[in-house]
Amino acid sequence: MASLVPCPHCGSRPKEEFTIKGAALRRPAPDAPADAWLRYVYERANPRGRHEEYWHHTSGCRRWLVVTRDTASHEIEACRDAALTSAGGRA
Amino acid sequence: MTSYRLASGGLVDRQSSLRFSFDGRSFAGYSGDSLASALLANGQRLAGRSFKYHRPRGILTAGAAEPNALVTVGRGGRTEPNTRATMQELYDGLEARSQNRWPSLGFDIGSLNGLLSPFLGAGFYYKTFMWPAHLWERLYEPFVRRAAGLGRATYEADPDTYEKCWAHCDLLVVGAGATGLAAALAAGRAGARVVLVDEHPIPGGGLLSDSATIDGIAAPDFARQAVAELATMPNVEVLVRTTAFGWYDDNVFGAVERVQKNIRQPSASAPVERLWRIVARRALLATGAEERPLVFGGNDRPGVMMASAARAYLNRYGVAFGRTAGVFTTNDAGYALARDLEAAGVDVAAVVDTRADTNFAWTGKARVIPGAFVSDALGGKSLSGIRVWKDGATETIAVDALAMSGGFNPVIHLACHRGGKPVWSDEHAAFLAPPRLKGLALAGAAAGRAGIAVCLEDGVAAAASILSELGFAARPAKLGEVAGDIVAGPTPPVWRVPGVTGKAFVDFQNDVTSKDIGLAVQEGYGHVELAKRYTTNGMATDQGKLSNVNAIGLLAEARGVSPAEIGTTTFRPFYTPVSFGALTGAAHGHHFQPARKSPLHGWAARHGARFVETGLWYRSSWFPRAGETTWRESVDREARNVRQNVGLCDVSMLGKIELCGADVAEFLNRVYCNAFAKLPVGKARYGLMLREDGMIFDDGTTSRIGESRFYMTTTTALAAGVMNHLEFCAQALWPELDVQLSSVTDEWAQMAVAGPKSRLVLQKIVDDDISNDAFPFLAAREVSLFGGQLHGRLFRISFSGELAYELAVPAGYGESVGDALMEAGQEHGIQPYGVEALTVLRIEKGHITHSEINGTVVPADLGLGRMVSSAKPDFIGKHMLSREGLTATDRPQLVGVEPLDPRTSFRSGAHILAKGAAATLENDQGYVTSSCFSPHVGSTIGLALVKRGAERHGEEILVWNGLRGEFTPGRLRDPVFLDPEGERLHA
Amino acid sequence: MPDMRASTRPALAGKKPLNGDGVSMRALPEGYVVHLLGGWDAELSPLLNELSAERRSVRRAAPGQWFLVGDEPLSRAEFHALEQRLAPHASCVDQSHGRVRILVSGPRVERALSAFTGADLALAVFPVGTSTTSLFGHIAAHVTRVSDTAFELMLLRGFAESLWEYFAGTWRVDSLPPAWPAKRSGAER
Amino acid sequence: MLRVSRRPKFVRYSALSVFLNGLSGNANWRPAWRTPQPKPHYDVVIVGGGGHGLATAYYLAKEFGVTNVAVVEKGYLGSGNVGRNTTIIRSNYLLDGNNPFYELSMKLWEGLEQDFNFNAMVSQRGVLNLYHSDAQRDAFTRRGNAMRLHGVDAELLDRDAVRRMLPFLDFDNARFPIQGGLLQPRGGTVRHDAVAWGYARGADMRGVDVIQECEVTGIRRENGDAVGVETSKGFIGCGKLALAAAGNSSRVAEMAGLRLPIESHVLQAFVSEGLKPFIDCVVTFGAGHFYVSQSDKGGLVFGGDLDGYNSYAQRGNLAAVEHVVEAGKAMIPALSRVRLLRSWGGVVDMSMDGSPIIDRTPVGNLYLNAGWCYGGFKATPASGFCFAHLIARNEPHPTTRQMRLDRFARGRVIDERGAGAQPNLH
Repeated sequence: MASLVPCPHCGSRPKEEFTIKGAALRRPAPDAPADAWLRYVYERANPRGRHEEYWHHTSGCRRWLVVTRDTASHEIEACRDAALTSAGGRA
Repeated sequence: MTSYRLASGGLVDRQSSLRFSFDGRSFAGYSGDSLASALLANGQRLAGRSFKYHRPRGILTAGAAEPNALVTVGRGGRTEPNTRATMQELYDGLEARSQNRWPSLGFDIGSLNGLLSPFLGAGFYYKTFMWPAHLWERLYEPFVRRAAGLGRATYEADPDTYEKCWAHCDLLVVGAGATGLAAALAAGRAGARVVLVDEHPIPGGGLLSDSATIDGIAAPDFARQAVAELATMPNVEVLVRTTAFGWYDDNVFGAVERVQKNIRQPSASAPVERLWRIVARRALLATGAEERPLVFGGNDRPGVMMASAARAYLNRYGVAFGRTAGVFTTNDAGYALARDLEAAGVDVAAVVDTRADTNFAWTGKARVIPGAFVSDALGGKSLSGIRVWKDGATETIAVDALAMSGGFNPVIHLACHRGGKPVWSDEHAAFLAPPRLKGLALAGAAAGRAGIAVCLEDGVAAAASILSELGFAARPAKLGEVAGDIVAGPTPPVWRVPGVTGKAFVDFQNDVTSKDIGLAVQEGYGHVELAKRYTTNGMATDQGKLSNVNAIGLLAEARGVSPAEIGTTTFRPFYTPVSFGALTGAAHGHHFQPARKSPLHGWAARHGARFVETGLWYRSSWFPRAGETTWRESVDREARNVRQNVGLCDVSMLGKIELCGADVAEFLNRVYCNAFAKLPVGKARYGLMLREDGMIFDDGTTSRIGESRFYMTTTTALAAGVMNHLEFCAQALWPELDVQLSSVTDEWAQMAVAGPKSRLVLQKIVDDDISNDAFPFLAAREVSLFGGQLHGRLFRISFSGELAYELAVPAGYGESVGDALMEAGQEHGIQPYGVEALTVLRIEKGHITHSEINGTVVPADLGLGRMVSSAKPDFIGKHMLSREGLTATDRPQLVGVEPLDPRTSFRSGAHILAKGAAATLENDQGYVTSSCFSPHVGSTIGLALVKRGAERHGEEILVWNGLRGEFTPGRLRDPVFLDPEGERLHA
Repeated sequence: MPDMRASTRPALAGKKPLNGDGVSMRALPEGYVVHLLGGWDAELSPLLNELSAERRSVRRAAPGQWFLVGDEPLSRAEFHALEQRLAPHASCVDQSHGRVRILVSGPRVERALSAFTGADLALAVFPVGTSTTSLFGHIAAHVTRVSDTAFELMLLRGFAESLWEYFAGTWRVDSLPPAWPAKRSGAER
Repeated sequence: MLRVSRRPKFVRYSALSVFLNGLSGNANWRPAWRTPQPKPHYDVVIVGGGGHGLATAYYLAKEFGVTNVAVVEKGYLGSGNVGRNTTIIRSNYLLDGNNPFYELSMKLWEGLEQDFNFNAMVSQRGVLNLYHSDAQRDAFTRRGNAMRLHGVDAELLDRDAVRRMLPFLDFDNARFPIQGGLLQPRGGTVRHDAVAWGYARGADMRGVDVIQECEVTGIRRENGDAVGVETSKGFIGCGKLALAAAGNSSRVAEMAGLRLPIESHVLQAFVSEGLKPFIDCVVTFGAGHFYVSQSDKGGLVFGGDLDGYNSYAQRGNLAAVEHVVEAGKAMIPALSRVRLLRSWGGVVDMSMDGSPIIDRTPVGNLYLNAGWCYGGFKATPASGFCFAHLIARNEPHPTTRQMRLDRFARGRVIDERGAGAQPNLH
C-alpha cells in the first residue's frame, strides 16, 4: 500500500488522510535500561519486506493504526487499531 | 500548395472547414482533423527541427509517440510548448508555431551542427569544455543552454481553470480499440462498474484506421455502435480525450482528461483539463501496440512515416501522405497499407520486404522486392527517393513518401510502473508485460496478439475472467465476423539495415544514431541504463516509445547477446506528459492551502487589524490608528497600553483540547514532564511536554474544570501536532487509561484581557466575583456573563506578566463579547493589541515561544530544569534526558541580551561572539532567538541561546549579524527584563 | 452590564445558498453539535438507540464516538440533562459552535463531491444514514448521507468559509465531470 | 556487461582528443574504465558503486596512496541515488557539525572536473531559499550568519530583490506571500551521472577495480573483525571493509550484525519536457515542498518531500506528486501549462537526526558512510574525501568529527531542523 490505506473503521482511504509515524515499536518499561530506550528511540531494523508501522487516520476517524506493510512491494498485509494490537500497550 | 486531401473518405466532417495557422501562414482543415493531418493535407511536411543537429523533420506518427512534430500552440497565458501535432485536435483559429529553429523552420542556422556531427557524438560534452575552468559557466554553458531545449514556455499566468476528480470502479479499461471495446461491453453488460478511457477524441483505436469489416459493418462504424451501446449503460463511464498516465499502488490510476484543449477560447465555467484518480478493483490494458521504426540512412527525412500512421492519415483523415509512395516493411502491415493506398488511387512504387521468403499473396499493382532493404532515404528537406539494397546491389527508386514498419511493440508502459520488468519474447519478437501482475491484465495487441478478430475475442475473454474473479456473471457475447483484415503477425526483427551510408536515427528527437549506440558500447557504457544516460537515447519527450526497443536490439547485436539479456530501461510515469495545471487542480493561488479564521476575525477587522499568515490562520498582527506612520508606533502604543491600562488580544488560535475520563490526571502526568496528578479542580497549571528524545515538544496551560474533565491549551504552531501526539499516547501507548479527547479549538473564542485594569473591565460583564481573593492567580472556572445570558470559561493566566485573564466563550458569541469588552473597557482605556505587541510583552518577561523551543532544547536550557519531576517514575522524554550530551555544561542556555548603547539595536538570527573574539564558527557562542524594541526598557532587547549562558549574565559580547553588516556591542543578562518578582501578576 | 445582550454570529453569515448545475449548497442553522465520547463502553449502545428513537440525529464519528446534531440550539439545562443521561458511559463535549454544517444536494451531488474526496460515496456503498470523516480538498470534514441526493458536511468553524469558497469556485455551471459516479445515484435510476 | 579485460591506455579527454577522434570516425575511443574480475583480496573493499563509494576509492588512490582497492556494485555504475537526485549542490548549512563539511564539498566541486578530467558541468547558478514569514526570515538570518561565520557566501534578499531576480514568482496572488530569500551564489547544479563516471574513470585509471553487477550477500567476520564479503562473484577478502550503500545501508550493516539509526525512505524527483531557458538558478519554495532548477538539456528538474513511509521501492505515489506540483504552481503560476515528462524515485538513507554518519563501527575493520538523507549528492566529493581519510588514517577528518555513530547514545545529535527522532520529518 501507499496509495490507499484500508482503515479498519472507515474503509479504504487515500494516503493523504493519514499521518505516518514510523516503526510500531513497543515502548520499554519505565525501569528498562538505557540501551533499551536507545533502541526504542533511535535504532531501526528498517527491514526490506514486512514492516509494522504506526499510521494515524488524521483526516478521518483519528485513530492510530498499526499497518503491516511490505516496504519493497508496498502491499498491505494487515491494518489494525493500535489500541487492539500487541504493539499497543494492551496485549 | 496542392492538396493531399483525398476526394472522399475519412472520418472528418467535410462540411465544417476550420481555419488555422502554422508559423503565421494560414491554412484550412476539417473538423475531425488533427493538426498533423491538416498540415499534411496542405502539403506542409516540414514540421520541426531535431534537438541536437536541428535536422528538418516531418510528421512520423499519428499518435502519442510523435517525436518530431512538436509545436507551440496558443498565445499569452495559454501558450503551450511541445504539443504533439499528432494529438492536437484541430479547431478554428488554432495558432501553431514550430520550435527549436532560428531564424526560420525552413532555414535554421542550428542545422550547421550537422556538419560538426563527427565531433558531437555521444557524450562529447563530457570530454571537453573543461578549459579554462571559468569558461564553462561564462561561455560554453550559456551557448549549450540556448541551443538546447525545445519550445519556449510563457511567464504569464494561466487564465484557465483545472479540476481533480476521483472515480471508483470494478473494472478500468485503458484503450478503446477493438480489445477495449469488446471488454467494456462484456463487463458493462454484466453490470460491473466500468470506466473506459481513451486518449483520442473518438473511441475506436485502430478500428478507425482500418478498412476491414465486422459483420459487414465498416470497422469505424462498428466502434461507433459499440460506444453507443456503452452510453446506454448507467454503470459504464466512457472518458475520451483521457490518457491514463500512471499505475500506482493499490490499483490507483492517474489519468488526465483534456476537457477543453480542442477549443480556442475555453469556457470559463469548465476546466481545460481534469485529473482523474481512478480506484479500480481490476484493470485491463487494451493499449494496443506501437509500430517499430527501421534504422536506415536518412530515416528521419520529412516524407518518411510509420506505415500505421500513413494508413491512419489515409483511412481516418482522408489524407494521402504522398503521391508516389514506397513501403519498407518486415511484416504484412506494409501490404495492408499498400492495398489501401492503391485503393485510394495513390501510386505505390515498391514494397520493399526484408523477408526473402515472404509468402504474402500480393495482388496489387505495386512491385514487391523481397529480401531487400531501404538503405538510405534520399533528398533534402523532403524525400525524393530511396536507395534499395538487395544482396549487395543497390538501385534508386523515386518516391516522395516512404512508409516503414519494423514490427510491433506492445504498449506495456503502465504495466511496468510498479517495478515489474518486461520480458523479451522471441515468439513475439517483442517485450511483453511482466508476468503475474496484481489486479492488472493485458489483452489484444498490448499482449502481443494481432488481428481484429483475435483482439475482439481476447477482450471478451479477459473481461470474462476478471468478472468471474469479482463475482459477476458474464453473459456470453456474440462476436462479429471479420473480413478484409490483413493480420500482421510477428516476424523476425531487423535491428541493423545493410548498406547504410547516411545517418541512421534510433532516437529521432534527441538525434541518437546507430553509431552513437555503438560508441557507447565501445566506451564501456554498454549496460542499457548507461547507454541511455550516455547517449540520451529514450530521454526525449516521447520517452523512447519508438527508440528504446531498437536501441536494445542494437546493443544486443553489438554485445553479441539476446535482447532478453540486455533488458529494458525502467518504464515510469508519465505515459505521456501531464501539465502542472492538471496535477494542481483548483488548489492554487489563494486556495493553495485552506485559510483558517478566528471567530474574532470580523471583530479584529472592524478595529483595523493588519493580518498575518500564521500557519493556516490569519492572526491580527497590530491595529494601526490614524496618524501612526509605522507599525512600530502602533505596536509600542499597544504594548504600553497593556502595561498602563488594559488590552484585549485574540488568542482563539491557541490549540484547545478537552480531556474527559477517570484517568486524565494520570495521563497528563505522563505526557507532561511536570506533575499534574494533584492539580485541584478550578486551577490552571503551566505544563511542559517533551518528545521521547528529551527535547521540549510544546508548552501551554492545562486547567482542571471538573473532577474528570480538563481543558488544555497548546501553542498555535503545534496545536495539531499535540492533538495527534496525545491521541497516540491514549490509543497506542496507554489504551488502558480512561481518557477521551476532543479538539475544542474552534468551539471557543478566547480573549486575553491583560493589564492593571483588566479586572475592572471584566467584572463589568462577569457575574461571578473575580476579586483577587475569590479568583486568584491561576484560578480557572466557568463563569456566568451578562447576568446569566451566557457562560464562559475564565482563566487567570498571563503571558504579558500583567494582571491578566483569558476569557473563553462559545465561538459564535466571540464578536459580541469582544464588542462588550471594548465597550466595558472604554473608560479604562482598553485597546486591542495584536501578536506583535504580545511578542514585545512576552520578551520583556522572558517568556518562551517556539522561537526558543526550537526542537533542540531541554527544559534546563531554558531555565525550566526545576519543572522536570524527579519523583515521577515515567513520563514522555524522561528516559533520554540523562544522556551526557543533554546535561553537558556547554549547552546553550536562555539569556537576555541588551545593547550597550540603547540607541543601537540588533535582530533575531544574529549570532553571539565573545567580546573581541574573531568572527569564526569556532567562536560562535549562540544566537538571538527573539528580539524587539521594548518601549518600557527603552531599547532593543532580545532573548538568546548562548553556551553556558546562565553563568554569563553581565558579560559584554558582540551581537554579530554579518549577513546584514550589523555588529552591535551588547551585554548578556537575566532573560526577565521587567518585574522579576512578578508583583504585577498577583496584583 | 444588564443592557448588554449576547448575540451569535454564524460562521457562514452572508453566504447565500449556491445553485450549480445539478448541485446546490447551503449553510445549515447553527443549532447544536454534541461530541459523545463513549470509548469502548458496551452499555452505551442502548442509550444511543433511545436517542435515535427520539428522532435525534446520532451520527457515528469514530469508534466509541458520535455526534449528536440538531437545528435548534440546546439549552444549558438540556445539555446537562443529556450529560446526566449518558453518564457514566459517555462524556459530552459541546461542539455547537466549533462545528459548522453545510447541506450539499442535487442529482449530481455524488459527482460534485467526488471532485474533492477519495471516499466512495456511491449510494450502493454509502447508503442513507451513513457517516464518515474524509478529506475534502485539503480540509477534513464529517459527511453524512441524508438522502439519495443530499449530504451533510460538518467541519471546523475556522475552515467553513474557506471550504465554502473552494466548493463555490469549482461548482460552476456544467463544470462537473461527466456522469460518473452520479449515474448510479438513486435520483437518476 | 561488455567484457574488456585488458587495461586500456588512458586517453586524456580534451577538445583536441574529441577533434582527432572525430576525424577518425570515433573508432578509437577506448573504454572509460576496465571491467575487471575480482581479485581474492584487496586492502580495501568498498560496498556501493555510487557517487560516495566511487569518490572514496578515487581519493583513497589519489590522495592517500591506497590503490589496492575494489568497489563492488550490485547494479551498474551509479545506479543508485547519484543518478536519481535533482543535481543540486550547496553548502548552506546551519550547524557546526555540518557546515564546514559541506563547504569542503563545495570547494572540491569547484575544482573537480580538471581534477578528474571529466566534464560534470558544475554550474554555480545560485541557490535561493524563499521565506514567507518573519519566523522563516529569522531562521534564515541565523543560518546565513552561521554560513558567514565560516566564510561561506550568503546573502539575505528582500522581497524586491527577489522580484528583480525572479519576476515570474507569485508575488501578487499568493496564499503565503514571498517576503524574501536567502541566496548562496556559489550553490548550483552538476550533471549527476557524470560525477559517478568521472570518479569511476579516475579511480580505475589509478588501479582501483570497479566491479559492477557484483552483489554483496554476506560479510565474513573472524574474531569479530570484518575480513571480507561474500558476493555474487564469490568471496572477496579485504583488510578494511567500507560501507557506502546509501538506501541499503541497513541491509548491508545487518550482515555484520549492526542495527543502524536509519530508515530507508523513497524520495521522488521529476523532470519536465525540454524548454528554452526558463529559470536560471535553483529556487526553493518556503511555503510548501518544492524546489526547481533547469538542466542544460532544458528540462525543469524538481522535487519536494518524501512520500513519508519506509520504502525500498524506487518509485513513489501520485499523492506525493500532486503535493509537490501544487507547491510548484503556487510558487510559479506560469508552470501551469508546462508538462511533467517523468517521475522517478530514489531510496534515501534517512538518519534519526537528519545528518550523516562517517565513522568506524563496533565491528573491527568495518567503516560506515551512511545517513545522507537528502544531502547525499552535494556531499559526494567531501564524503569520499573524508571517508577515505578515515579509512586510510583511522581517524576522522576534522570536518566529520561530530558525524559519529554513537552521537545518539551520547545525546550529541546534529539536528538542523530540530525535528527529533522521526526521519520523515527531517
